[in-house]
Amino acid sequence: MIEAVETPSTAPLATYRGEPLLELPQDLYIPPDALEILLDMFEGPLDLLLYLIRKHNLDVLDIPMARLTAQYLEYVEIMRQKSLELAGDYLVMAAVLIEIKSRMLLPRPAASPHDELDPRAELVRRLLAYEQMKRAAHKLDQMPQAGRDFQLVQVWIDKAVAQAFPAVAPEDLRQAWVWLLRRANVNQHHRVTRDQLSVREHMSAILRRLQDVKLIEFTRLFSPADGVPKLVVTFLAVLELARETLIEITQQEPYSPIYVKSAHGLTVV
Amino acid sequence: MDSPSFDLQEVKRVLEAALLTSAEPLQLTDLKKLFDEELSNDVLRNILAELAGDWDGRVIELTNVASGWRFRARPEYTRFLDRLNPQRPPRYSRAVLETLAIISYKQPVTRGDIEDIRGVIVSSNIIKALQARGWIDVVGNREVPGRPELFATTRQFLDDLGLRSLTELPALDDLGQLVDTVTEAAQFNTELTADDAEEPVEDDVSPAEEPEEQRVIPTLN
Amino acid sequence: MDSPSFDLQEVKRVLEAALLTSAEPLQLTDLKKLFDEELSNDVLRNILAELAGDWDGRVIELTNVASGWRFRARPEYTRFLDRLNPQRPPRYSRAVLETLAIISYKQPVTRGDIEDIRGVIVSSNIIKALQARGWIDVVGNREVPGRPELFATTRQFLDDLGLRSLTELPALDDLGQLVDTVTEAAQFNTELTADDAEEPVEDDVSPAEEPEEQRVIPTLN
Repeated sequence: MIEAVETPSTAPLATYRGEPLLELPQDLYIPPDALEILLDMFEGPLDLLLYLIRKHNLDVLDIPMARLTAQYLEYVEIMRQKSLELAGDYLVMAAVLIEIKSRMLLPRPAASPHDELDPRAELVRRLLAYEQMKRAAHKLDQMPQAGRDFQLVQVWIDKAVAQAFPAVAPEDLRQAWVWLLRRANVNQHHRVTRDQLSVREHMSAILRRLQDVKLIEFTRLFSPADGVPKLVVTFLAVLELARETLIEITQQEPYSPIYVKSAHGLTVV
Repeated sequence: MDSPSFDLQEVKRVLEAALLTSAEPLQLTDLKKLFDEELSNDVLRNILAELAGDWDGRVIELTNVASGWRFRARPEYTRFLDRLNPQRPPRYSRAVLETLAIISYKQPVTRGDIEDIRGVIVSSNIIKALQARGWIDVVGNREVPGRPELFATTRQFLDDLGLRSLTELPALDDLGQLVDTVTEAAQFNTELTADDAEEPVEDDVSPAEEPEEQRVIPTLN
Repeated sequence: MDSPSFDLQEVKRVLEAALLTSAEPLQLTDLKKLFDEELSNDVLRNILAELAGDWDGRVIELTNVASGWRFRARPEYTRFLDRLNPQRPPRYSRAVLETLAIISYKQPVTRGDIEDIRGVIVSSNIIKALQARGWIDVVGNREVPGRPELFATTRQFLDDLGLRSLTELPALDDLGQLVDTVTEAAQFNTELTADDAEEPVEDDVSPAEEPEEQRVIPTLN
């Protein structure tokens, strides 16, 4: 292979043209139309060589290099005429073949006739390695494949029953606040402190009650059993709601019952 | 075509194979394509009915839905199969989380309040998504021009987050380093909530499962 | 879990429902998740074997592939089902198949390795087609100049071929045998030229039947 590269790529062609075509055996001749179809089937020079070897019942272990090379070059020449793109790989192989052929012509040293490595050995190794994979490819193709040779079972199942909602943990909300705070446009008056939770929770609760009943007696918002802290928070909630004009607190006269209305109810009525 | 030259059992098997492997429901017109022979709708329907009968009482059943026939797993197996693919729950976008955080910590708030804090328009999809989830609702209107709706979190929000009360939301005081919001008022209020935390939940929507708690019995509604 | 408190028939039905509805093969570990009870691998395997037996001779069959267990329609129905889905995976060209074979049997290999064996440049379209199919992927780089990518077959490749492991690939013809098969191969090539799709010659090398391991099986990544 390495020696082949050293051979000028123009050399095989020149050599080829120097050789008479008449040397080719008759059965190699293929009509040009058929050849075109045939060429598409070759996956490269190794494939073509294998074809030639098998077609002519040549012995892989004792390839007649002159004959094979001549036949190969004939195909390459036709390919060259048909498609220049193909030529690259094929020309390299042509060089290899010619190189092997010429080495075979050299007289062997009588000293070690058997130790001498056959110049064809590497080519044979490559041909067989390729043929092995070529056959493996064919076997793979014969295997049943999902989608092509058999279909997979896919039965419907209703999964809409429990649609997955995004999960939110309390910590996510705190994180969301951190994002908010980090943003430049956070205003000072939006400070949040622990207490406000409690007050604001009660504010919401009071508003909720007022949605259903438009009027609540002030004292009924409180339950003494709740303890002082809760009473204070509820009271703060009422005050805050009043301050935000979300509720209206009314008393007809001193010491009469105090009533709490939602501002909403007030305007509607 | 005159007499049924085809093997009905084989037709049934082919139909079964087609229905078991098809991702979509199959119409009668689809099913006819399976065969060289021309099968009438009646013949097909009879065979399908027979096939449905074969599967009666098994784990999947042959059903005829609007877009055609298909096998489906019986609903009682869904709970098992859900365990197989615990779909990783999707996550809310930052916009949704921020909106939810503002409503949680600042309630009741209007959309305008949220927009003031976030500095951007709050898409109505966000509000709708949170309402659809049952986590927020409208608790009133602020008496200003336009009477904007006031949003607050719901009982279900607390339940879903495993909280008994909003006071159990993560405290925000330790964010003082980020923005100096610490005032004396905050300090005062911290004391307030210290006791408050032990308090049972004030709930007007009473969950019946805590009988021993001396909770506030809703006196109204 | 001392004695099997669970109903084995119900376990089988749940397994059946799961396998019929799953788009992907299911491993034993997946199948265990279906149940509250802890089922041993042996128990599961026994039930799966029983289930496979129940389906024996019917239109679909339970198979065990690299990624687990799954149902598939028996190949003889494909010719009918193809009429419903005209676009099925193509038969690959020899160039693609040879590339795939080299990757399958010699993995991990670089593109250069493939080119050495095939004797031609491997077009990147071939690699891309096999990657797009999910049959090969890059498993690393060879630490030589240029750090070429090393390709290997995927689990999906095995799944799609109905194999549990690479050891189940058809055995390679050994080189000595190739030398002796001159006549046979000549015949093979002649048939090729005659555009014979059947190519029966190849089949006399019985796949996977040969007990002597005269090939190098790459361990599955």
